[in-house]
Amino acid sequence: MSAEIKQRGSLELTLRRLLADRAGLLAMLFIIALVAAAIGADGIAALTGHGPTAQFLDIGLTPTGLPVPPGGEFLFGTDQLGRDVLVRLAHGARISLAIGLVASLLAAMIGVTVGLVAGYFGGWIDVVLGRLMDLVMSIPVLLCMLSLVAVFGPSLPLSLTVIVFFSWTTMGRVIRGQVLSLREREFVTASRSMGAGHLSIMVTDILPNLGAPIIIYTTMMVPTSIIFEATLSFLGLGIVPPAPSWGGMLAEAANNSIYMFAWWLVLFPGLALLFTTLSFNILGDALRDALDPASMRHKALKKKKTSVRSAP
Amino acid sequence: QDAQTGGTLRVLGTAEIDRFDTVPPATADTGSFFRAVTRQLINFAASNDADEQIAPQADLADSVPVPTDEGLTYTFKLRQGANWDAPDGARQIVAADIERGFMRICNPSLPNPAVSYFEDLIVGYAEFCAGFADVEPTVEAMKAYIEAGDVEGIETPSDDTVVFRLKYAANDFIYLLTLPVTTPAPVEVLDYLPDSPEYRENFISSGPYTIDSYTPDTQVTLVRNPAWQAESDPLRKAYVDTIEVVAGVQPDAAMQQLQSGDGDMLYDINVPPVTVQMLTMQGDEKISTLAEGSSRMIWINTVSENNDGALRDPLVRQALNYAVNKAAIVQQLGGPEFATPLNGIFPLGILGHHDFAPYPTNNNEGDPAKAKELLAQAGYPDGLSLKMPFRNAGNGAAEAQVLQASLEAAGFKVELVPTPASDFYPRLITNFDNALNGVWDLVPSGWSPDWPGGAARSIFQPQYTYDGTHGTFNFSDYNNEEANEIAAKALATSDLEEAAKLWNQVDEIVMANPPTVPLISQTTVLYHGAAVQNFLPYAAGGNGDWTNVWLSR
Amino acid sequence: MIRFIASRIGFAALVLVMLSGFVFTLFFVAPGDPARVVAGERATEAQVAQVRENLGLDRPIFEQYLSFVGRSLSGDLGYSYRNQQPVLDLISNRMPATVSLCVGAVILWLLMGIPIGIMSARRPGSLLDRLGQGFVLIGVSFPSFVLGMAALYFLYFVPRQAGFTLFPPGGFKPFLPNPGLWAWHLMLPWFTLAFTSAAIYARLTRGQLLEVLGEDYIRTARAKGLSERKVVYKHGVRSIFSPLTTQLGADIAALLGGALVTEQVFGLQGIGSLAVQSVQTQDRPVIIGVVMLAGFFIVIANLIVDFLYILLDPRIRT
Amino acid sequence: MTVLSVRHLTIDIPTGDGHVHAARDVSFDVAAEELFGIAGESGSGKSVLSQAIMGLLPGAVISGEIIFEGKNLLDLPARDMQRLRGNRIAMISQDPLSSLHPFYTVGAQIVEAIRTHRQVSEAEALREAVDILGRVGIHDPDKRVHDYPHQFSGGMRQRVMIAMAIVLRPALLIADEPTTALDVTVQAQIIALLNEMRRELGTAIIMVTHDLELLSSIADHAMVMYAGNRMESGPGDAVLTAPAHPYTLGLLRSSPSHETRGALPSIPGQPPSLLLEQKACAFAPRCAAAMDICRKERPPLRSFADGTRSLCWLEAKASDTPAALPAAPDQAPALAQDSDIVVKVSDVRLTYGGRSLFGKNINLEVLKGVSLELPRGRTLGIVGESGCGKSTLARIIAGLLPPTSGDVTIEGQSVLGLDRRDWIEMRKRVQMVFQDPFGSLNPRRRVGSIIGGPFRIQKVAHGAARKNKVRELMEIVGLNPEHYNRFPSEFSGGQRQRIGIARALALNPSIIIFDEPVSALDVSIQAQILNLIARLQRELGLSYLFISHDLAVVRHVSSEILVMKAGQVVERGETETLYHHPQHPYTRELLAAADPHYRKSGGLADPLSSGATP
Ligand SMILES: Nc1ncnc2c1ncn2[C@@H]1O[C@H](COP(=O)(O)OP(=O)(O)OP(=O)(O)O)[C@@H](O)[C@H]1O
Ligand SMILES: Nc1ncnc2c1ncn2[C@@H]1O[C@H](COP(=O)(O)OP(=O)(O)OP(=O)(O)O)[C@@H](O)[C@H]1O
Ligand SMILES: [Mg+2]
Ligand SMILES: [Mg+2]
Ligand code: NI
Repeated sequence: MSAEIKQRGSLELTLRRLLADRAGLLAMLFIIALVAAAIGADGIAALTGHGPTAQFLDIGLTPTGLPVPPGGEFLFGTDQLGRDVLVRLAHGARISLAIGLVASLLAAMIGVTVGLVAGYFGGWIDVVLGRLMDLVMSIPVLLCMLSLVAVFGPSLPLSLTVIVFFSWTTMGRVIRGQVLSLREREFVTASRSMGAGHLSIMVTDILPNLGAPIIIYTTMMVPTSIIFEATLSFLGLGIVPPAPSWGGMLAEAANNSIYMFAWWLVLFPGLALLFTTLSFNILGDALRDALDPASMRHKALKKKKTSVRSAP
Repeated sequence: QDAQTGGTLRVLGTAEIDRFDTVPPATADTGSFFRAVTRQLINFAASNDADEQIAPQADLADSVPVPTDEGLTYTFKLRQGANWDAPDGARQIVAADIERGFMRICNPSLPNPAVSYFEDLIVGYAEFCAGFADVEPTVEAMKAYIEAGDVEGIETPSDDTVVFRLKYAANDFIYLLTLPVTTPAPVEVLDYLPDSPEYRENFISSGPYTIDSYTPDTQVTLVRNPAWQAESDPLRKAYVDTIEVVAGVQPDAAMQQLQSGDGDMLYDINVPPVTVQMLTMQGDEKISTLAEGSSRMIWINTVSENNDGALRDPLVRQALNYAVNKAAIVQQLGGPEFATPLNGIFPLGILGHHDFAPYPTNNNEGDPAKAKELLAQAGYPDGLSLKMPFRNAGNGAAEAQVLQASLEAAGFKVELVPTPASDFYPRLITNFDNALNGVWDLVPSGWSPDWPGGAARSIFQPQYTYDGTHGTFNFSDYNNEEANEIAAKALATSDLEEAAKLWNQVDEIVMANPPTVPLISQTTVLYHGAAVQNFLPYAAGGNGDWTNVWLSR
Repeated sequence: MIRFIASRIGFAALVLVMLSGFVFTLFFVAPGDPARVVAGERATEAQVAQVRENLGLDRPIFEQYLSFVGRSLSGDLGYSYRNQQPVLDLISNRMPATVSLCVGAVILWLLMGIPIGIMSARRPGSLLDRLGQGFVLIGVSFPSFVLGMAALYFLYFVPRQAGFTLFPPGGFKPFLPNPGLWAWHLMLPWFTLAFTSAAIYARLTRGQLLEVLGEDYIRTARAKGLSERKVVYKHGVRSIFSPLTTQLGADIAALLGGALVTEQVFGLQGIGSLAVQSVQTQDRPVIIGVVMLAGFFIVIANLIVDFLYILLDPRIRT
Repeated sequence: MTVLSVRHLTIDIPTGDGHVHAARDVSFDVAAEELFGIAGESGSGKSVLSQAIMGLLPGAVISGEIIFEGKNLLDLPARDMQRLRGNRIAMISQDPLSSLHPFYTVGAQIVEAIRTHRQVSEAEALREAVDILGRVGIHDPDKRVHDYPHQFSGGMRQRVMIAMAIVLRPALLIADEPTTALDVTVQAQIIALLNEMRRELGTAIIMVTHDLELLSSIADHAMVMYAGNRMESGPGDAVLTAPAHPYTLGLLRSSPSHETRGALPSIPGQPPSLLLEQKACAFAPRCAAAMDICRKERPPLRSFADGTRSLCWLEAKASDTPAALPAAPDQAPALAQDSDIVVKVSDVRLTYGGRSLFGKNINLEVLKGVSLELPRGRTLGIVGESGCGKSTLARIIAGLLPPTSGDVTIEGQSVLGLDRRDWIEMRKRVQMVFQDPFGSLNPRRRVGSIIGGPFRIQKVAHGAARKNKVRELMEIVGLNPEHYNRFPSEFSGGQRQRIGIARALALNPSIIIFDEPVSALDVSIQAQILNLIARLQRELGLSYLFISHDLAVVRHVSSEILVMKAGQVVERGETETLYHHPQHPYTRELLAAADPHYRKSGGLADPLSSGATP
């Protein structure tokens, strides 16, 4: 063993690969900046002297109630109620990020649990859970959301519930597929032959091997959830005003086609949304490249297949 | 440009025309449709002149009659040549058709709320309706009841004469006769339930147009009614050949299609304020306005136990009246051209409106200091927390947020509750239990009278009187005997100036201990495509008159 | 094989029954009073009660559900509360717009997504591939309504300001008598609806094709002396049909959602806007009908996908 | 006549981690009708080399010359190369399962090959396809031509591949491990077929394999590769019987068939990474005969009288210098004499029931009444072709799978129907070592916790005590205890199998079942593991069940052998007895297939007729 190469830990390797990916790095930086902006939203509000819900009827609106374009007082202009778009954007980041992260984490948890149980036990459990996933996937999501909101009224928890309810299946299917092949692997038999029980096998043997898909798909689910929330807000089914969310801001801009005159109302939240989802998508791709051992050797050549459920 | 006939008028709407039959309750927008396919004794002219818009004119009647018998008897002569497009050919509309029309209003299957006006007024009508209510809501039973029945106060001495006898002299009776619900009914319609699919299929027109095809929820196509004779109709010119009323187009998209020439007029869509300003900025001149007597106000819940019944305290309600920034709402709606701050219950253009300010503030911008003072006086120096649901559609959210901002400045913490448009009135507000249980404290609300002009009755009665039944637009069962008495006098006098003064008193009495915060009188803004000529607002339809425009493409 | 088909159809039926139960419960257990909506905003309590009785809303929920299921089985989805028209008619009246929109969008996204994916996969790492990847990322990151707004602004509003009409701002024109007008009016909606999915298909195609191109049988094809075109198109692309079909099946549900948003933005008289409107007026039979019909289409589409899958893959077929 | 002449071929493949030097200065000639063998362990560059000749290595940096029929293929424009491919040079690859397009019928695929190079009608081409399928021994070719690849068995698919390759009568056929994925018996048929084609059509064949045995029996010329280098080349006989290079010799010695008993002289260590630059002899770190110069300078190419050439500093042939040999560990296994029976399997049957995708009931009887006995301290070998039920049997004995009927007792206690406590106890007696050293170790867990897993599950030893035990075990199986915290992926195949063995030893079992423990390993590594297994048995007095499809390996380790066919035991006996006097025809067939001498003489009666049925 004289010609031994220095061995690196897999975490270190992953990080090195991730950092070597320039786009991924940029995406990560953007997300960090965004999180900072969300946390420091009150700071931005203090800096500009404009609260997120403060209406500047005199300087923020024309006498006939039109918003004013970006300028010295309002860097990103004002909205139709004379509020500072910049400040609202920063505050909106909180809600968008919170929804994106919480929804994808919850969905991931459900997806992983269901996928793991279905894939591991197989048989009728798999059939039942598999059919359940099929069922959820055959529900016309937006229509149901529409009806739900009509019944219960819009609220953040409802949006969250709906997003989670409809997005765990992708994860569930991926995990199930992986577990189906993992459980046939001999290390599972080996564990069994040591006397390990089902729970122990699922948690200590199979789960660690799902790290890559879990991380990748959770990351990928964040932008989908953010877009989903934005779409709901756009249809007037999102969060309660005057709290700002990006989707809500865009919906307000779309309302009455005001954006055709006040382009800044759609440009800034639109870009924020685009860059955020883009960053998470790029980060997801980068993580996939870094985590997926299959892509280690032929980095440029191989990309694992994905079936992404598109956001409406 | 000279008038020209022909062409297809495309009218765009979000919802479809909700009623083909004038009897069941319909939205105000349906008035435009009824204008094209039905005629009433009295109607309005389409006009750009605000006064002319609300002046009653003879339609089926050959003239607007002067009441006799101290205002208790109205005798109408019917215009000859006004025909039904009956299945067996054109047939003159006769007096019996008028009475039949009235009889159908209180049918037990789909009655019209406007029935109460007539029960109140026409001799024997309440009795007729009480009997009708016990009839099985089937075609046969209803038909039999109508054919056998008679309303004492509606007499048909000859085919071309109708006489109405009233319980008291009502100065707005002529206005009541402009309501589409008073449309005469041909004998054939008794074979169908009101506005049933069969009714729609066998539609009998009396206007210049009739229904050619109806694709539910998608499109109604109107073509010329062969039985209609132009010389019998002074109000409708019927220039275009075909009218397509398209449903399912969202307001923004509809506005765009109007601008791009894919559509000509709007059906149930009001031009959004922002769009108006954008259009004005671009120098677009195809904007017109129409005062229908619409107003917006905040209703105050005076029956709940929230905040230990704080809102029952007149001081608190007065504080609310001081707090609100009405100018900001006007600004939101596009400025003084489109809205005016309102301080009483009767909006501009309604007999009874007067310019007074029980709770004056500078430029109507609200007076937070004064409001806080009153609040403290009432025992709430730390302000109050109030729940305010709002209608989550159109301008609702913007208005609610503006209100929230000005109320908060005066020490009211306002929690906004977005409510789907479909739920707002039917489920939340008009359900008295919700008021009693304190589900809401304040609600922004709007009201348009059932007819324009002398419509104080249609504002005061449904909103500010309580006769023991809940579920109307009097959200917290407001009632004031003093106001009621004066209102009764105002209705019974035939002297309009006298009536106006009395209504002013009513307004002042109500506002002294206000159940609402009046916000603005609103003007409806209308818009049309470039091809549309002679666009004249029609007050009872809330939009341009289809039967008087012509097209030049 | 027969058993397989039978079991798939059985499951499809089960899905529909569960869906109907779900929707029905949602609407009938939920508060809210359609009778009040039908009776009109100014109706009195007594009048509302009368309407409620006329609509049969005073019967027990379970009874209503059973009669609903019974009727649905014979293809009768009931009548609208609003205009008493058969729900099925209402939906089929709105069908042309939605079908035009969806079918066109599907074709457009396949025509965009697959070739981009193939181009990317043929030369991974090339400029073309990078452009393709960029397209993919932007595509999956854009909410479709923002895209619709952008399309309206740049392709309709800006040209109109400049004095000419590049594309109309939507509005549905029937296919006959003027297919050109139909297509012209649908251009922006198609593009809006297709964009995101095109990106997803480009990504999927690229990934799958790259994987396939690494397979042994592709080496065999090359070793036979086939031209690179033939290797990629005949041997490579043939193998990605199955995963693409699967994705297509999964996309139907999303497609309907996307159509709903697109119809709103472009003012198309489709089923989506019917649904929105029915929700606004609490016209429950119509909402239930639309949801059920959408579910039905999704289920049928997935059935077709299952069968296509068998057709496409001889390993399963024989 | 030289068909192909490769000169100083060097291949570098750029990857994310650096350049893979897959071939370094490789030269050889192949004549018409010749079978040229290329041997070497996994990763030595054999496939890369053959793909380079086909021109199927896009992105690789290739220098040197590949002269085919007078033209340098490396200079040829892509179009011309494409015209040669399939037409003049054809290829068959290792895995017939994945080398045919699953969505096209075999006929279509052959027709496509024909019509790519020749202007013939579809019908004409199909006739030719049927003809050629018939000639490679497919029954009813006119019907089967319309079947899809999945409807053929592995051996038949390989025949289809061959048919497709030879249908245009190429001058050169490159066969990259054409038989590794097949059973020994089928293997022999394919080789025989190739031989026949070569003689009949005059095709030159390059045969790539890691099976030295095989090469020595059929190759006219052979070349041995190691880490991208051509270590030795020359006439097949010479290279494989009297090798010049110590590496070749080491390989031959490590193959169990040569030493009947005792420890195998294995080559220590493992092959170098191809990412590293090589300045000296690539084999030097593992070479017992290495000299100083070996580690400093690139060795010269030496030619020997018998035509062999060797890339080595040794002047004499390795086979002639006893010093070059690693000292063979002496002792013979001390067979335990007390023969109480530890494992008793009586009439075990197993039927897999189930339903296929389309709902057909499948009742697959995998084991049809197997009985066996394993005496303490002895090794029972089990051989049989793929799918005959060996692994199933192993699982049943280990208690991981309940049999449909029959009984298994271990040290007198039945393994069936145990409750949870007894089951855990039972685990301490029987352990298993699996075929795939990659699959049987959890890639996401550290070696320490893998080996310590049994302690965790059985709740023995904690914390430091457990860690010490793990270190002990690692030392026993020859792993560096310092590597406690690594992941399995950071170990070589051989080391991984040691980890697997260490884990099996953790609970001090008395019986270990080896299910093909070395079939995934190269010979040089295989020998290390076989030696380890033998040592452990000696030192710990373990009883083994040893499963393999490789008769030579089984024969090397077992005292007694059981031959299985289609779920039944067809023959059993003491190793040597069975080997020398096989009773059952199937055993004979197996032996014949495995014996190089049988192969060379084409000993199997009719290689074309016994194709497997789908
Ligand atoms: N396309 C490629 N890109 C990068 N490296 C490669 C590629 N193909 C092969 N290699 C590397 O080249 C080396 C030689 O591989 P090759 O497949 O030729 O080995 P082999 O001798 O055929 O082994 P085996 O017996 O396992 O088939 C290996 O280290 C392999 O990882
Ligand atoms: N879970 C299962 N369900 C159904 N059939 C199975 C299952 N596992 C194995 N078989 C079948 O049982 C037979 C014997 O399998 P087994 O793995 O025991 O063979 P083997 O002799 O170990 O083969 P190999 O040498 O390929 O490992 C095969 O035909 C296989 O297809
Ligand atoms: Mg190889
Ligand atoms: Mg096996
Ligand atoms: Ni050497």
